Amino acid sequence: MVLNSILFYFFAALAVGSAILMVTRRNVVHGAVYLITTLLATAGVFLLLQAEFLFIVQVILYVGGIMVLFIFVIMLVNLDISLLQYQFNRQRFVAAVLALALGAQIFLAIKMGQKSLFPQASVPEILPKNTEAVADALFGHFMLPFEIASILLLVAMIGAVVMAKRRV
Amino acid sequence: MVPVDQYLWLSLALFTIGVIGVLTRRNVIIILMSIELILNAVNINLVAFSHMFGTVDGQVFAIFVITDAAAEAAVGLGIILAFFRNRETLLADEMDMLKW
Amino acid sequence: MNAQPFFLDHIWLIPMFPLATAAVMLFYGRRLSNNIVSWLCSGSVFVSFIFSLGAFFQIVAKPSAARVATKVLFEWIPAVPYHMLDGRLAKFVADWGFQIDPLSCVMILVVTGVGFLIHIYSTGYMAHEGGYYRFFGYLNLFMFSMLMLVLANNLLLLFVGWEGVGTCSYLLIGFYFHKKSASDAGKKAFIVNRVGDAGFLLGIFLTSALLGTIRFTEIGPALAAGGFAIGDPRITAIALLFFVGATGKSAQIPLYVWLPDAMEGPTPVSALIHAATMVTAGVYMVVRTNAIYQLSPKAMGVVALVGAVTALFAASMGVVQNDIKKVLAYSTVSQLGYMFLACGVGAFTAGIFHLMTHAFFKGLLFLAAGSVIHAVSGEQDMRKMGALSKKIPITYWTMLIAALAIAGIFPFAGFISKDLILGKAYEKDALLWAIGYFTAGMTAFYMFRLIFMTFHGTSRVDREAEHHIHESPKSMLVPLMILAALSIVGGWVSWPEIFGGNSHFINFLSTVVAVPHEARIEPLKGASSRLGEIHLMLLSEGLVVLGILFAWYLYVKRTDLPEKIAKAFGGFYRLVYNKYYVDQLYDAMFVNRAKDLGLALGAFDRNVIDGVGVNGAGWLTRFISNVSIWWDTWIVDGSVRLFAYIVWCLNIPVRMIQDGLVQSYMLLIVLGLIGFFGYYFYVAHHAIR
Amino acid sequence: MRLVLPVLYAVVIVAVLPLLAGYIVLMERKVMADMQARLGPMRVGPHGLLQPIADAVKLLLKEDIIPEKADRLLFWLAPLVSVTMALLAYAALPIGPAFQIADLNIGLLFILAVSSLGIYGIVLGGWASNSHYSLLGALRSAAQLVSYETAAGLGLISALLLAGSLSMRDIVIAQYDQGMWFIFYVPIGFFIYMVGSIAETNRAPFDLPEAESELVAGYMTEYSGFRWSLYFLAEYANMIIVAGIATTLFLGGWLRPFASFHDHLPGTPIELLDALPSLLVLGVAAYCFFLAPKQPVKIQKLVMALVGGLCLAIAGILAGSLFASPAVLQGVHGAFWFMAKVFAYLYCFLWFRFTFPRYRFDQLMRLGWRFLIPLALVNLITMATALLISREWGWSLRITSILAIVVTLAVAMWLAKNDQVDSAVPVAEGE
Repeated sequence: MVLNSILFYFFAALAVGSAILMVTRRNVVHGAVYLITTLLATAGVFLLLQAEFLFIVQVILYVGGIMVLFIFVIMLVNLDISLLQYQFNRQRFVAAVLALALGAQIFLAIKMGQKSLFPQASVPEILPKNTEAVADALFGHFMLPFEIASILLLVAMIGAVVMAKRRV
Repeated sequence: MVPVDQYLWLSLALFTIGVIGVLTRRNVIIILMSIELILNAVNINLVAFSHMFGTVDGQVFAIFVITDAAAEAAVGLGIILAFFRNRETLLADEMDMLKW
Repeated sequence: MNAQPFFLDHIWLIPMFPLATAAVMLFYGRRLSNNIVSWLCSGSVFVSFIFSLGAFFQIVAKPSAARVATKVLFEWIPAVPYHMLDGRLAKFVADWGFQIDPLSCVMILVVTGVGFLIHIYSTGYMAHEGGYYRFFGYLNLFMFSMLMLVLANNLLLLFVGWEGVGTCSYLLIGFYFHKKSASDAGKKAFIVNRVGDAGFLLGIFLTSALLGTIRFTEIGPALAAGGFAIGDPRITAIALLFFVGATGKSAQIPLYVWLPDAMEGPTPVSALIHAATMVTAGVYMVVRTNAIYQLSPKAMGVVALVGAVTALFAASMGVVQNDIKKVLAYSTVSQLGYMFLACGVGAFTAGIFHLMTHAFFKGLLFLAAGSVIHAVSGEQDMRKMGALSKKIPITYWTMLIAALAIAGIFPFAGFISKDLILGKAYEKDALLWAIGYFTAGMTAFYMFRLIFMTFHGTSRVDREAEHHIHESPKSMLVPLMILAALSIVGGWVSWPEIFGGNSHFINFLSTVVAVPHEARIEPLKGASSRLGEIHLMLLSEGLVVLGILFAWYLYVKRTDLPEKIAKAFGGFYRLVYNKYYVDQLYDAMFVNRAKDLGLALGAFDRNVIDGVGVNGAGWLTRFISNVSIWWDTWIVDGSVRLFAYIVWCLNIPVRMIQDGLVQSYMLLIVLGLIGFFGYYFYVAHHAIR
Repeated sequence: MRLVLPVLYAVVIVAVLPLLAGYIVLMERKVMADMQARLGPMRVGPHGLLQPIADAVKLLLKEDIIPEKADRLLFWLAPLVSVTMALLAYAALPIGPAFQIADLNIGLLFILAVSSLGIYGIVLGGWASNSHYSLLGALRSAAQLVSYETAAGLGLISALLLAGSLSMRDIVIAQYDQGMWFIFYVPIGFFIYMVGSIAETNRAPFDLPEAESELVAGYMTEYSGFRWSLYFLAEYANMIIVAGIATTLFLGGWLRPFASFHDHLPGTPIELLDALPSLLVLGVAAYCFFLAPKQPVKIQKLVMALVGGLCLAIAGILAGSLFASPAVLQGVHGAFWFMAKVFAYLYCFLWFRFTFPRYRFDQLMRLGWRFLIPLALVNLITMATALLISREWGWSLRITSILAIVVTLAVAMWLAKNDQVDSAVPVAEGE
């Protein structure tokens, strides 16, 4: 149990730290690498939450798929110019303040609801075998959304192909 | 055992960072990545709650979220590529052609 | 028409060969090598020559009454009805038709024959010039036009050829267009010709208005049908108008001034166009229309007088010229004068006869002169020549033959034709004879002046030119020899009866000359006149020999005398030497006046028409448009802009939000979220309480 | 105890793997030499048996160059990433029933996921070394891996259907229960996975990312010395991984041939087929001893004899385990059979490498997207149908699977025919 919480805080620190770095890096590739780190850390968190399947999906899909796509695109568009430009736009201060305000509000909301909403650590110790459970849910109860998601993916694929073509 | 609210703080932090990134960075790719970060924070929430209630629905939703993230990334990057080919720039505040 | 023999049926091909090659030259010549060019051009002319020979023989084969054949290719201007002067309705028809009879037969023989020789000559002479293909293209174009001229069966088509040769002469005189003098000479020739052409054109109009036809074959009958009396003023008018054209083309007073300048062109051109063929077009035209001339003695008289005076006048100028080609040019003018003299005294055939012989020896003279110039590397001033007879013998001998021929030494060609003319002139009028007689003497004098200055005496050639004096290449010498032979025997085709000959040539031509004419060429009536003819010949021979001797004395024996004489008759010499200031006179009288007129018109155009009319209208338009612009700008647009501005002012806040930047939209979203949460907290707060 | 053993295994693997890689290289060179009628390395050790060690020493002593304009952080990180991911995958690989670090119930997915992360090593390395060759190589390999992972994964799933589990151990056991290796049910799936795995490990004929003749060494151009050898190690580790996956899913993992066919020696628990490995290794040992005296140099004689002794020892272990408890026997023999199959699979790799010419990149992509993936999908569907039929109507799976194979083959023909239509060189639109 101690190991669990140690690991959690390790992953959390890793995720937050590299997220901050990701937002602040000048070089986009570095940013991508830090984002990957964040995602991996999050995957670790998933693992701690006994969501192995989601962990795998996170690693294969997010890290192994989407982020590869990102890095691919980053390498296709040249960076040398953007390295020399300002990295933050004109509204950065206002934006930061507002974002922090929003964060504070959410914080407040959680705080207010904490007592009533989350009974401390009420976790059923024995969970069903995760992968099978997820599969049952996906192909049983969530069949329709699943298919819709697949259609969404198809549309996205076609859209991406059309847009990335040289001459549309 | 880690209490649920810890996960929420984590996701809140990630979410805020993501929002800051989306609002302040000029580079479109980094903006997209920040959006991924936000989605990720949401996922943490979903999984945490699903773990709390001992059901997998949250994870299923997380999977859907990841699917959407994939779609969004594909289309977004496609747009970025096309845009870069035409305008030779990656800066969000130079993409104001809608205005005219 | 009834079937003609082959060559008579295909006379129309004769001009076409040169035309074809001309087209080839002018379109593709640049890509062809000089060899191909010379072969093509000379070859085409040669083919034409063959056809001409064929036509000639087939004409001769016919009975002398039926020696005329016409070939109409197509109707050029189909029948256009119009009213003649006497109100009768006539149809104006100009067909693309060719007519061959003894006259045109002689002409095409001369043109193609001499032309062919000159082509051969040119291949040698122009070998090292630029624009080889251009030269030959023009040359063949000229051949085409000349052949059209002499083969035309109506005045209008003849006029086409007439203008064509004019154009080619302009092009060829200005062949060295980079030399200003050359291009000026070309322009001068063209413009002076315009004057004559205007007259000719008027004559054609008058003809068609009066006779209702312009076909040569129909002019005679039309005259007969019209029943015009001898000396009918209208006929005289036509004849004089035609003669104006002739003076222009054939360089007679007053329009002779262009010919001397025309010597700026390459020598073969001078030989072909300005000695042998083109300049004789006037004579040909007069002879062709002799039916009209014979109806107006006045016109004939004018022709004769002008011819005689021109002959004398030009000869006198030729005496003092130093440029070898200028001398030949003036002698050409005076020989042409002879021809017109012949026509004027009614000896049309004699004129043509002299035309032919003159083509031979004058062409030869020019070619030889060209060979001389070639030898002394481009020098044309006789004062810088001399003692060339040993260095270029062939040129020397051929030129000598030509000189004898033109001087009229028995039995060279020139003798026969010229004495024929003098005889007729004597019959007609003693004064005319005297002029021609004296001119013959002068001719002999200046020709041999030329020979002696060029070939005898001491060499006055520049040192550097001295070294490479050389005989010309074969391609130039062969034509010289052939022409030399022709200028010896050329005259014998019409050997006078008094030497036991029978003038074949004259008889051959006589069918052309209209019948009702008292001055037919035939053995002079009666022994006395025959004796007279002998006397005339002896007289002229004597004078000629005298002239030659005089030339020898002055330019070989006592070379110092000419200057003395020039000194002695200073004023007169200068007058003659400057060609009687005719050019200056023309400048003063016509050219400058024309310029002034042009300037005046220009000034009028600028000030009155442009100034008042155009610019005034323009100014008015601009003024009106300015007003409307003001209205448009300040009232129409102004109102529009006003509304636009109002809208613009109204939507400033909206626009500040809609800045098109994604991130600011996101910012607004966040703002909205914050507001929403704030409201939520507010409500929750109150709910809790 | 349940923590010690895995750590021990991990240490063993990490320790042994480089050596193994080195010897695979030696094997590669030997096979190449054999196929090209040459001898290959003969000097270092008898028949070059010590060549890998020499190579390793050379590599480690080489100068380690970092280009001037390189992105130092990533340049340093990239090789580590790739080698780490390669090694991480071994965690779930069951080398024998006993010899497995962790039996995750998502083992296969885990391996796939981790090995898919290996891309980052390549891509980041190629980008970080800031050279065109490297970048091109990186892009190519990224595209290639992403494309062929799909095909290979689909190929695997056809076998997963049969196994009904993601845990490697359960998969092998399923094959034991059904009494047949899955390769016989889904040969096409196996074929697809083989092609895909060759592409994933950047081996010839799909070695475009490091095509020596085009991009000097692809993403490794700028690397040298130790970092380079890390990449090298990663590549060979990956080869072993894919071989292990194939072995586990299609070739019955650690099972011996005819595993479910038991013929006990009368009165003993010993089975004849289990004696086979020990006899085999014994033969090898004998051969070594027979060769030893023929070696030219004394040291080589010695080494050869040592190798013989090693084989003899292994044979002894194998033979001894016959008489030990079934668990031990399973463990030892399982490891033996597993390695044997892995090496057989790898031998095919080398075989292809020296027999097939290299693909052009567009041909590679066309093969992947237009042929393999559709084929894999069709194969999956037909296999699923076959399974369904055999479940619902009780037909024998062998029949239905054969039918499925026939159908799939027909579709494969059709695909191949259509693919021939436009195999022309594409219009160069620039990279």
